[in-house]
Amino acid sequence: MAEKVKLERQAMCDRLAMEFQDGWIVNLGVGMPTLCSNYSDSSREIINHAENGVIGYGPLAKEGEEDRHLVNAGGQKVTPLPGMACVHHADSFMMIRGGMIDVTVMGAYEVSENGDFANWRIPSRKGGGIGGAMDLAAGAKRVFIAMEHTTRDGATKVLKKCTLPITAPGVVKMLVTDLGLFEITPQGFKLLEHAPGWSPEEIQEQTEAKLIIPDDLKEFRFRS
Amino acid sequence: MAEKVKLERQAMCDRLAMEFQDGWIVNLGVGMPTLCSNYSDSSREIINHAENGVIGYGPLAKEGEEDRHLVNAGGQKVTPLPGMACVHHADSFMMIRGGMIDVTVMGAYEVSENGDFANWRIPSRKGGGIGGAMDLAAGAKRVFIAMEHTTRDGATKVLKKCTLPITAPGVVKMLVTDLGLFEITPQGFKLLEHAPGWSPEEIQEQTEAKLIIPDDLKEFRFRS
Amino acid sequence: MKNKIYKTMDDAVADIPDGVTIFSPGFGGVGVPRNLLAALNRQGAKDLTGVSNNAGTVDEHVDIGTLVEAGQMKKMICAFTAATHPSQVTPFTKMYNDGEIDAELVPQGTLAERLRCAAAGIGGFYTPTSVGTELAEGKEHREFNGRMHVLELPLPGDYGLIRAWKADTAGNLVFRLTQRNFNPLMAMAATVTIVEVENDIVEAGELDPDLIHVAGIYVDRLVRIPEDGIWV
Amino acid sequence: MKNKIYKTMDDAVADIPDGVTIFSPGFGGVGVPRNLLAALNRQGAKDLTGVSNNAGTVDEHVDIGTLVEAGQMKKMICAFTAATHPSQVTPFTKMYNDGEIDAELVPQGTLAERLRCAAAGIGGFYTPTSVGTELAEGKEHREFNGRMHVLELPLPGDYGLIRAWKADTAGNLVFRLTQRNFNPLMAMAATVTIVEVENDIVEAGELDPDLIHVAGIYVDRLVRIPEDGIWV
Repeated sequence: MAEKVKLERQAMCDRLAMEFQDGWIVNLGVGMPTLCSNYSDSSREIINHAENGVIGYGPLAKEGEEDRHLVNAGGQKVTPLPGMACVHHADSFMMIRGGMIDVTVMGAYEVSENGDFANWRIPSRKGGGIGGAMDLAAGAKRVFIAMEHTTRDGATKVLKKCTLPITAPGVVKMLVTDLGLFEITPQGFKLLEHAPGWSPEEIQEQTEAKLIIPDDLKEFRFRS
Repeated sequence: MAEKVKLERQAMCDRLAMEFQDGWIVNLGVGMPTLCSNYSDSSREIINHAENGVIGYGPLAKEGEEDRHLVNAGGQKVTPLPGMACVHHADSFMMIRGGMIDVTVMGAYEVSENGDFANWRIPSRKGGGIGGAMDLAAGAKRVFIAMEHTTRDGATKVLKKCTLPITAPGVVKMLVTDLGLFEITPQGFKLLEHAPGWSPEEIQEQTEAKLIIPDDLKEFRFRS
Repeated sequence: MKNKIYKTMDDAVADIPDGVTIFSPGFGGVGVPRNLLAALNRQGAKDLTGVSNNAGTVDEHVDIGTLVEAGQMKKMICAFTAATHPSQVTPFTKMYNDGEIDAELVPQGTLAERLRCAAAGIGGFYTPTSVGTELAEGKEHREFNGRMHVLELPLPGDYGLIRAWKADTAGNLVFRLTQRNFNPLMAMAATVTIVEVENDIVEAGELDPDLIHVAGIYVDRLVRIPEDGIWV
Repeated sequence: MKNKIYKTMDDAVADIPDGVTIFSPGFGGVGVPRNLLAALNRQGAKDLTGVSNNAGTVDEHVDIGTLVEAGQMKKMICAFTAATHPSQVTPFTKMYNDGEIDAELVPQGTLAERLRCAAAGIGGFYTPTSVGTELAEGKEHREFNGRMHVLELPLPGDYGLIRAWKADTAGNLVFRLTQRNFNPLMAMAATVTIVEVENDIVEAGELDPDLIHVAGIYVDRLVRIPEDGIWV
């Protein structure tokens, strides 16, 4: 058996980005999901959308080349691409709720086998940080989640049922963790690809939900 | 007694326009009301709004000076004024329903003493022509009506109760006809000014609703 | 980048099937997609539902009334189903009186808002417009903040025929003055958005991102109006 | 034309009374009316309700958090009442945990739409956002087209503090790139709209009518940001 490797965050996001199709309009959540934009594939064009009303923006601005009026959803300075357009916040969420976003990638505290996910509130803390997550979860054609498989304390985040207040019910289509790539099917989590050196049984051990293990299970692919 | 004179349509509209205050945002209905824009008073500035999303437009374009992309609500070519802005139809009706229009002037088939008016449908004909009238009637701060006092057949249009389907209930604040200027008060039509040579009794004869005749009744003023 | 440019108006409307809903913008004769409407008239699709400010005018210009007169429309949704002046008898007027075409009368601001509602993924909205009138009969009423409102629903469409001033290859659109009117709303609310453009379609990047009225993601097909096309 | 130009930020906010609702736009640090907020902080109005995407950040910039920290705000309505990352403890976080300030948490798209709803004279609207979550509890639910929605209400405000790129003497505003964000909505939804402008205020007529993002009728007061003002 090969050495067990947990995926780095960039690798996890690369793997999700490989699923993006030519011409897709993509909204990347703040934090880990923004790493998806580092994956490049010249055979396809991705249109980046951010909540603040910029559509068709490009990579992060290099130092000295920042435009103080152009930021992404994380407040990072980005660069314009040809064809970029700007709208106001209500028009931006028209795009989101109106079904124009092909995929949104978000981080999460928990994902459950029915496609629920939780990423805005921890009951032990007062208040919550929703931002545009609930609108994106309700409006985007597909919700992909990128998160570590377990908490720092080793508790699994891949559950039968979310324990935290959810962001939206039944919307997650695909999940990547440092241990595997999962599709959420009507029957639950289907393990599509595993991290190098990890057996399906070992991944199941780290998971509360029952995993569906297909016959054609593969090791993680890092390039399409 | 002076010779009886019925007011010309331009005089009727001049009189209403005299009521416009400096800085008012004004929406003039198609037809007679557009004549209000011919009244000029250099001591005040009026901002013209039309349903098609132009705000701050100027007089009708002279022949040879038309811009084929710039029309008012009646489809007439108008001229730009400094400060003019254009928006789309939903944004234009945001202004209307949102209470930004200080006064709308419309024509009508009938006006009744409780401030109802009818201007969109004659039951003997199928269908109706609403345009923006119901939105303007519901949204503008004030509705002024300009119409002839009677039909061609001599029937009064100034009524106790509208007989035609109404455009909005209880919104008319002021009415000008070829016989008089009327304020709609909680008690009904108050005759403020009469056409030259017309006594209040003669105007009452042409009117179904009971008129309130104030002690300070005046003859029509044509200039403020 | 996906090619959105079509060579001819006829190509751009060739696949529009019978029975769909067509958006036709324009107001006061400005911003009307006359070339696309002429092509759709040639193409011959029928049993169409049309959404437009009016159901056609009395002049000789190509507009939605051309399709009405040709018998292509089964229903019109608009703010005028009768002219305000009885002298203006359109082909629609006669057919509507004779029961040959159906119609739904919607106040203009409600029409605009219902289009936006469809584009915005909103389930419905409450407006004070039409309260107390015949048009509010049968509609759900509800008071907000002491004022009565009626519930109105989104008005989605299958094909939006759009007239724009400028466009780029990404589909971004710019309108000029009152040409804008219903165009952006219908471009955003339609499933398939087809645009006739008054100027040469420029490369993506040539339009100022702050000046764009409709983002290119809403636009599927662009056709430059030919010199011998319909301009006014 | 009515003079809308004020000489200083302090003049422009001088009459804001205690107890009113203040709109504070901005997103990711861009388009924040920092000069007006600094002036309102100096002015000292209190018991204010603030509407903003967040309740202030951890950096040293002047924003709505400056007024929160100064005890001027009694309530915040925003899309973040806790940071997504526990390390980001703001003045608001502490005061909120200690019960010294009230808050209402609203999804960002619903926040934007509620502002537009107020500006548009709409009584309320139905959105699918938040359905099935804790935030939808107690809200009226209703199915449209097979999908559950919740009813949301307009969010009007008394004073909108706005940051724009350009303006003319008629009050017309232009924003640059993602500076736009909540600014146009808050400018349109506020009773009194006060704008800090990054460029010289030009004469009416110098801005292209097709390029204007907020029509001047919505704007009451304009102040040019001075050279020694807050720029970033």
